Amino acid sequence: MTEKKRPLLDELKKGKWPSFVTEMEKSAETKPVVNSLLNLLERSFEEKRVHWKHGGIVGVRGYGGGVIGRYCDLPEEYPEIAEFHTIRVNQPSGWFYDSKAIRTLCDVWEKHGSGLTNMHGATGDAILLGTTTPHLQDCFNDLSDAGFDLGGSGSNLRTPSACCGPARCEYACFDTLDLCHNITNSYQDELHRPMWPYKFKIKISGCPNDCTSSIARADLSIIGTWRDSIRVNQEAVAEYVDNGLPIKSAVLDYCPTKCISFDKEKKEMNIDNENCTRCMHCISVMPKALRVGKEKGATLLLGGKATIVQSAFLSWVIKPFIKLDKEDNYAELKEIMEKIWEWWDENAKVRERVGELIYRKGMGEFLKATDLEPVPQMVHHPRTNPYFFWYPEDFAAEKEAKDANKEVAGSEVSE
Amino acid sequence: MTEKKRPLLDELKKGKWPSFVTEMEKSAETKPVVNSLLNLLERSFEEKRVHWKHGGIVGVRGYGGGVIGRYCDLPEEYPEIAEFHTIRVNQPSGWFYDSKAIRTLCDVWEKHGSGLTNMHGATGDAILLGTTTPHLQDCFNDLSDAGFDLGGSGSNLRTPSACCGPARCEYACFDTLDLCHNITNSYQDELHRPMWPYKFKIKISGCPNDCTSSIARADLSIIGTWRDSIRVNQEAVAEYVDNGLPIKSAVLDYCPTKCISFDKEKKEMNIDNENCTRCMHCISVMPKALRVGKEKGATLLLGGKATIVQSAFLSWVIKPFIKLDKEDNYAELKEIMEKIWEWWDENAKVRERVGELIYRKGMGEFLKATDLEPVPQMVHHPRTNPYFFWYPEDFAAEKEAKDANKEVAGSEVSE
Amino acid sequence: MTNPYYAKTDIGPPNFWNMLPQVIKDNYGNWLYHEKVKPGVLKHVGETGDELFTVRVGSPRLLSIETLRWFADIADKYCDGHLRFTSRHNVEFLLADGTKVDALVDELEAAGWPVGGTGKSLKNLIHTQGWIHCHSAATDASGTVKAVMDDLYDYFKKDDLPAKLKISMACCLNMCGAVHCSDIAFVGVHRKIPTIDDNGVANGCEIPNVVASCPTGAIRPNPKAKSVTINEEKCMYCGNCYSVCPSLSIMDPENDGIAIFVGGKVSNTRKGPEFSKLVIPFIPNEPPRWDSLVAAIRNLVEIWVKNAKKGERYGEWIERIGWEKFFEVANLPFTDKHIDDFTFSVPTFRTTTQFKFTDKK
Amino acid sequence: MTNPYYAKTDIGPPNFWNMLPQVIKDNYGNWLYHEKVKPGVLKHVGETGDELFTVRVGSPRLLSIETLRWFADIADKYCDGHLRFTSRHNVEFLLADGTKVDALVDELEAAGWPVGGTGKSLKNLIHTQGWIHCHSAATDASGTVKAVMDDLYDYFKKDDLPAKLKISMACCLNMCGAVHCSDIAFVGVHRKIPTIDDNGVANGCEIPNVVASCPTGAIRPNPKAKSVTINEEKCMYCGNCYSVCPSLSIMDPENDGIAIFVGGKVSNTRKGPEFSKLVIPFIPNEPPRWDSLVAAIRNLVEIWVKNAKKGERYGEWIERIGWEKFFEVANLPFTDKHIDDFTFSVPTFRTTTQFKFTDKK
Ligand code: SRM
Ligand code: SRM
Ligand code: SRM
Ligand code: SRM
Ligand code: SF4
Ligand code: SF4
Ligand code: SF4
Ligand code: SF4
Ligand code: SF4
Ligand code: SF4
Ligand code: SF4
Ligand code: SF4
Repeated sequence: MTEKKRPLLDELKKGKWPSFVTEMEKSAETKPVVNSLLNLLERSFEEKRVHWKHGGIVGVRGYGGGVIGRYCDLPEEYPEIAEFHTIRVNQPSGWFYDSKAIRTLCDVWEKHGSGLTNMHGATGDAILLGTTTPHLQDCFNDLSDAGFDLGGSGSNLRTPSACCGPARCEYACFDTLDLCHNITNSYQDELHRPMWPYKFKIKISGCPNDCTSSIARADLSIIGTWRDSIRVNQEAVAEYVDNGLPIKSAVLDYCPTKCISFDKEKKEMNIDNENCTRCMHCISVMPKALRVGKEKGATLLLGGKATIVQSAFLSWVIKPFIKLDKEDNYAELKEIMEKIWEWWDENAKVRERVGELIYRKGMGEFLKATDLEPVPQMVHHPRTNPYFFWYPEDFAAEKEAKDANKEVAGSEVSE
Repeated sequence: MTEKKRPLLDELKKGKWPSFVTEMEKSAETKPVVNSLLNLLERSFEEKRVHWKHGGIVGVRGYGGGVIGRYCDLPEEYPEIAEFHTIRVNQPSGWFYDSKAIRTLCDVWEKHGSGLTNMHGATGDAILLGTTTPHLQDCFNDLSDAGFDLGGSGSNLRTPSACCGPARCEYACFDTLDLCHNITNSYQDELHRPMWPYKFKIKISGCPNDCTSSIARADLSIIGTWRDSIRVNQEAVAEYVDNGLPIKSAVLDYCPTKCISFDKEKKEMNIDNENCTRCMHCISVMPKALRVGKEKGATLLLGGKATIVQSAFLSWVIKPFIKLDKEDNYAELKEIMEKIWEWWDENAKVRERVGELIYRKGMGEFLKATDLEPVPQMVHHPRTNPYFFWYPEDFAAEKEAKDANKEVAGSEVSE
Repeated sequence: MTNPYYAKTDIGPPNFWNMLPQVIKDNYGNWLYHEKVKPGVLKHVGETGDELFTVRVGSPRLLSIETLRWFADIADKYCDGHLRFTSRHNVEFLLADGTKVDALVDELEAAGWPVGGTGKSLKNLIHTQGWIHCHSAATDASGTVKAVMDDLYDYFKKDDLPAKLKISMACCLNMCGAVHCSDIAFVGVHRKIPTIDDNGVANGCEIPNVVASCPTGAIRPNPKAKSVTINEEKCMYCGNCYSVCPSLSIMDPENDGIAIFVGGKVSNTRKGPEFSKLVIPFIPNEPPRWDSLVAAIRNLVEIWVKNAKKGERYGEWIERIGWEKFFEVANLPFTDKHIDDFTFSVPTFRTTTQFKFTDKK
Repeated sequence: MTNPYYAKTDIGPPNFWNMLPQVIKDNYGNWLYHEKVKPGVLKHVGETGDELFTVRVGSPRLLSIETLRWFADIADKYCDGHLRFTSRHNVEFLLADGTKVDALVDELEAAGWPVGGTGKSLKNLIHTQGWIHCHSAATDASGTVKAVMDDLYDYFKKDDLPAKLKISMACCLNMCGAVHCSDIAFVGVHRKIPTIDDNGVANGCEIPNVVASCPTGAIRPNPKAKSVTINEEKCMYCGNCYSVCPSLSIMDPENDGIAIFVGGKVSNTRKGPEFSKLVIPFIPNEPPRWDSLVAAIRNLVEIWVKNAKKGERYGEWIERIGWEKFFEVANLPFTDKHIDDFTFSVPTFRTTTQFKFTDKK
């Protein structure tokens, strides 16, 4: 272990925010490989450039994903980290752990890798940061023995993730954690064996606050909602007001549909639920007084992704309301998902996300292929151009309607 | 003249709205050709289809536009209207006429055509509807002798039009009529001799009410505005209020920037002019109390057009404020216009409107070519994708700035 | 007959200044405010205190010279010969003497010329050529407009709508009426792909221009026939290829008709300019009175009149209630046609869970 | 060493249910409301009256197993072994016994682990791999985040911002941090076109995929070299071709750096999700403490803190004042780079005369 000086990185041990350099140095005490990594990083800081490269695909037996192969571009100078792959471990739903599970992970990773982790990766996996090819299979075996499995990478279903939902949040409109666990387990093949045009991500948020940022970050966003009325506890409303909540400026004025009225005399809040768009604002400001409705379910949105290639897309509504029943094993949702995958798999080009495919083909084709009904909730507004298509079935339906009409008209005449 | 029955068109003589059929029948009394036209139209009503077609290009000597050639697709059956071209006569600014001018037009058209007109066409011209090829030149000669000229058609500058502006409207921020007249006369060559990639339309509105719909219908929209403060006559404000104007719901609540406050006691209206976006709403509701500012000029917007090919575009801001000086013959505006035309002419494909060209090439290239300064007023919001370009001049500027900095730093040290 | 070789060219339009009434010349650029006298009549007051009265008359736009001469007579009789036309093709009589206004209005009305269309009224319908003169019209212009205006006549004559109402029509997708930013727009549409006359294409059309004219890239050259082929799946019947090449005929009496868009506007007032949005993808051509079209538009107008707040134009009303509620209130089906699939489609998709439920039964 | 042939596959993640503290199992799905106890500490109350306390700890995300084990110890000591991580990578300790909260907080803080990040505070920075592990990073992730968080530390610890503040970073345009909808986003950007190693391309890359990977169609096959060419005028340095083909290297230490976007959000709360918008096209890489970046972000934060109304997130504030005012307040130059020129550019253009003047001098 060379005692190289690292003046640049040393700077980043200063300051109040917990330092990743300090974390790395902790590991470096027992793991020489991390010392090497620190030295390489110092060099990157000096040269202002990365020193990693793609390389041969690596993995574990039976899986096509879950490991990101990484190679140093200066292997002679940094032989310890010539190979430095990461392993993506599928997190438990909602990132809930107990100390035993944490220690298990640490033990496996102490045995097989650098001792560095990301808790967690941006998709949601627990990331074990840095090991060599020979260790991959063994590490996986030990993980598997301990009850852990790998997450996704490559052109497959990526590790789904969910907000803490019913475990810790009064807003949850369905069991995010169970759904995430269920989906992950139901689609292990899709998760572990890349055979799609590109990646497909699912994120699950229990309410429109969308604490997993699913609309920005997931191809399929499953977001809790309700279709009846916000439950109001008028005593608690009065209490908020008595305690000084400026209800007009803090709540009413921010309501996007201006559908709340407040009776100053009675200190009562009235919500026109027909016109409420369930934005959560009033509930979030007055959680003691307001609760989400009782007829709960989720809205499905599709197409979200980051910048590459067609620029970033946000997911958009494809089904305004779906019941998410544990009892039937989420059958309706799964049917929709599978139809989406089938259509996408059949039609997409290599590296074309589902949102990009819909952009290319049009929502019309997508809806037909997935048997989803076109509804105005899918759009901010209807199209502005007159460039729409007519299909043989449209003309057939028209003819049928006309004939039916004629018959009626005819029979009237003959009567 | 066959006395054919026209039961379908006869239906359209009924009803309270003035009937175009009645108009046509008036003409038909003296012009047999119109009877023929009526018969053809009856046939179109029966068959639900048009009976006109394109044909050889026709026109008058020295001009490439101003006449729309039209041919009946059933020339044997309707020989009188086998040819039925229209002549576009350039209207006076603001569509102001006197009875003499009207009678002159009528006389010329009685002599040379069907006696039918459109007052006016959607672009703004007075349209003389229907004549034959041999009449075209003579009709033009007579028009020209009487002081009328033709408007545009084809790939050229189209007849500019302007709202009534200072002649009849207290909101006019510049002399729309003079500008329209001036531009039309300055660019007679561009108007009469198609030599561009496609059409180019200019519409001129004296204030943001945009009574010529320029943002929707013109490649270049010239719209009056001001950059100081709305002039408030507080007595008149009080009067409106005393007369029952619900100032909050009718004015304040509709202000898009919520920059108006109203002092109930004093019955005074205060406008935060820094934040006013000059939408005209308050002024339009209270014209006696509020007037546009004093430092007047116009905003230039570019790119408007209807549906074909890239779908409809609205014009967008390319210059937030320009003084429109009669004194210097609108020199600044003309310089900008000419630069736009030059760039468009050089770069556009056949039938590519200027807005479509900008879409294809990017505003960056457009701004460079026209020496217009990029300003945030040009966009609803800055770009959301990170796909921007760097040019050699950017790097040069950066290096210069750096060197200058170094020098300063260096000189400090050496001191 | 004038000698053709001596025609003056490039003289430009007559100078508007010479057409202006004296009161306008005197107050040019110095108007102070205006008032609505009654529907169809405006009074503008100058800084000098001078008054100018405007009497607006509804016009079918297609005018015979007989009528124009009569207008000239009227202008002479009441207005020292001054009149103008508006950007929506109405006729306006301009007079300084307010005492003559009533007589003028009476004479116009007596002759069947409606005075109105000012303030919060239905404006005149912008429209185009249709079967009277254009070659690519998918429906008639004057006929449809007459039918609609007859039905909505009262709204032109009164000044008590929630806001002004601008209805426009265009007879094909070229949209010469520039209807695409109207409160209510109806436009002639085709629904079948063009037929190809190979010989005609070969002899009369520039293949590269034809190929480039297609917004969706449906046209490919067919070198063998020196013509083109059209991909049925990509063609959405815009007719632009027909504009460029008459041998690609797109007329189809059975399937041509009208689509309706609503909620657009142009003024920068309150809300900036907006495109109109598709609400009814197709209504068949029903000459002479286009009953289905007229009924559809009446419904669209009435729901707005009934539900909009004072001051809300069509699109402002819809924006407040949401498009999903609009479809419910209008009792119109929402179909695949309503969802954009052209170049700028993605920004129109609802990328939020904020919406109202409308399918509760 | 385990026998590789017998590894169980497809067992899926551990069942979350087994990880939950008893109080959560008891109140699962039946929480009634929550309260902020103090910055970093939340109290959730169940319908039963049960209480659950959450202590949130700021994390650099890159954690050693030494630290993880220490967290496990802390969890054992105070929380019956229960802890979780958040969607922004913080650590949360979960306990039913409120009396232990203060001691827990004290022990964490004493060890240098900040408790905070709840309510109207600065949240933890979402970020990515950077120079520590990714091959296409245009800047470092952990280093920039550490520098920014050190500077903004107090905002994480307090709960008195106008609204929550979410800053995110990604080290290249792949945007693994999905920063594109953050209040403030900074992202590593390249500024020079890739260099082409023809041999490498010929031997290692699928030419059609490489060509298809380019958003702007800048790449053409170069059949002679069995490689590709890049059109300098069309390339905007996204690096996607490099993701697909490592022989198109895009690293350039001199010219790589960072761009800043602001005003995005994801929640459907009040205003729906919004992309962040470009405000600073380029800041050079300045390791180890990225002074210019830190200063730029501090400025961006401070103007919001100073000017936003209570309850307004970054983008909501800007929407109220207008982007032109924002550039004035932020004292940032507006350039050609700020105007979109990609696929959906047109809808971002200001198609109205409604704007504020900002260049009055
Ligand atoms: C590890 C992780 C970043 C992190 O530090 O957290 C990551 C790392 C990489 N991402 Fe990512 N992405 C990670 C989450 C994301 C996200 C965020 C998310 O999933 O919520 C996104 C944006 C959302 C999206 O999918 O659009 C994301 C968008 C990309 C893209 C662009 C995809 C696109 O369609 O726009 C690429 C490029 C690619 O696929 O070739 C990419 C490619 C990569 C690669 C595999 C680059 C490469 O070609 O080798 C990175 C490997 C880095 C490494 O050395 O480990 N990564 N990537 C995240 C996965 C951890 C985990 O499994 O939990
Ligand atoms: C006469 C007029 C309609 C009317 O009844 O008022 C008209 C009539 C025609 N227009 Fe138009 N356009 C007329 C104003 C417009 C407008 C509105 C405007 O100018 O404000 C537009 C929409 C704005 C725009 O320019 O985008 C318009 C957009 C088109 C287009 C589509 C252009 C585009 O880029 O999208 C075409 C197609 C073409 O250029 O080939 C077109 C083509 C035509 C042609 C020449 C069709 C043709 O190929 O023969 C029509 C001739 C009809 C005839 O028989 O006379 N016309 N045209 C209008 C001109 C009268 C005048 O000079 O005052
Ligand atoms: C005469 C005319 C201009 C011309 O030179 O021909 C005109 C004249 C006036 N307009 Fe206009 N506008 C005229 C077409 C337009 C158009 C264009 C169009 O309709 O195609 C627009 C934009 C249309 C749109 O937004 O879709 C237009 C948007 C306005 C507005 C903004 C209305 C709004 O709330 O959105 C005002 C302000 C107002 O009415 O309060 C306005 C106000 C006015 C005033 C009150 C201005 C004034 O003080 O004189 C004029 C009398 C209005 C009235 O009818 O009560 N004028 N005005 C046009 C009459 C057309 C017609 O015959 O009906
Ligand atoms: C723990 C966590 C979910 C999880 O399963 O991990 C979570 C938990 C809560 N969120 Fe969240 N949110 C969490 C990430 C998010 C995200 C995603 C993100 O930040 O990347 C979002 C969307 C971000 C965005 O809009 O850009 C998010 C948008 C919200 C909102 C809407 C905020 C807004 O005004 O826009 C609320 C409502 C509120 O805060 O009033 C909310 C409210 C809450 C509440 C109060 C819900 C509850 O009753 O328990 C939770 C405590 C919030 C707090 O920190 O004060 N949560 N929340 C995430 C903590 C991240 C962190 O460590 O900082
Ligand atoms: S998304 Fe909703 S249910 Fe899930 S943690 Fe956030 S606020 Fe709670
Ligand atoms: S949830 Fe949102 S839309 Fe519904 S009442 Fe509350 S603030 Fe208004
Ligand atoms: S655009 Fe403005 S100035 Fe011109 S007529 Fe309309 S309201 Fe008057
Ligand atoms: S002009 Fe418009 S933005 Fe300005 S104060 Fe009046 S209503 Fe408000
Ligand atoms: S809209 Fe179409 S059919 Fe009608 S006049 Fe214009 S080009 Fe002709
Ligand atoms: S009608 Fe339009 S879409 Fe169809 S082939 Fe012709 S140009 Fe293309
Ligand atoms: S953002 Fe780019 S550089 Fe950073 S981890 Fe993701 S792919 Fe790698
Ligand atoms: S860096 Fe991006 S834009 Fe440039 S050639 Fe590669 S893929 Fe195309």
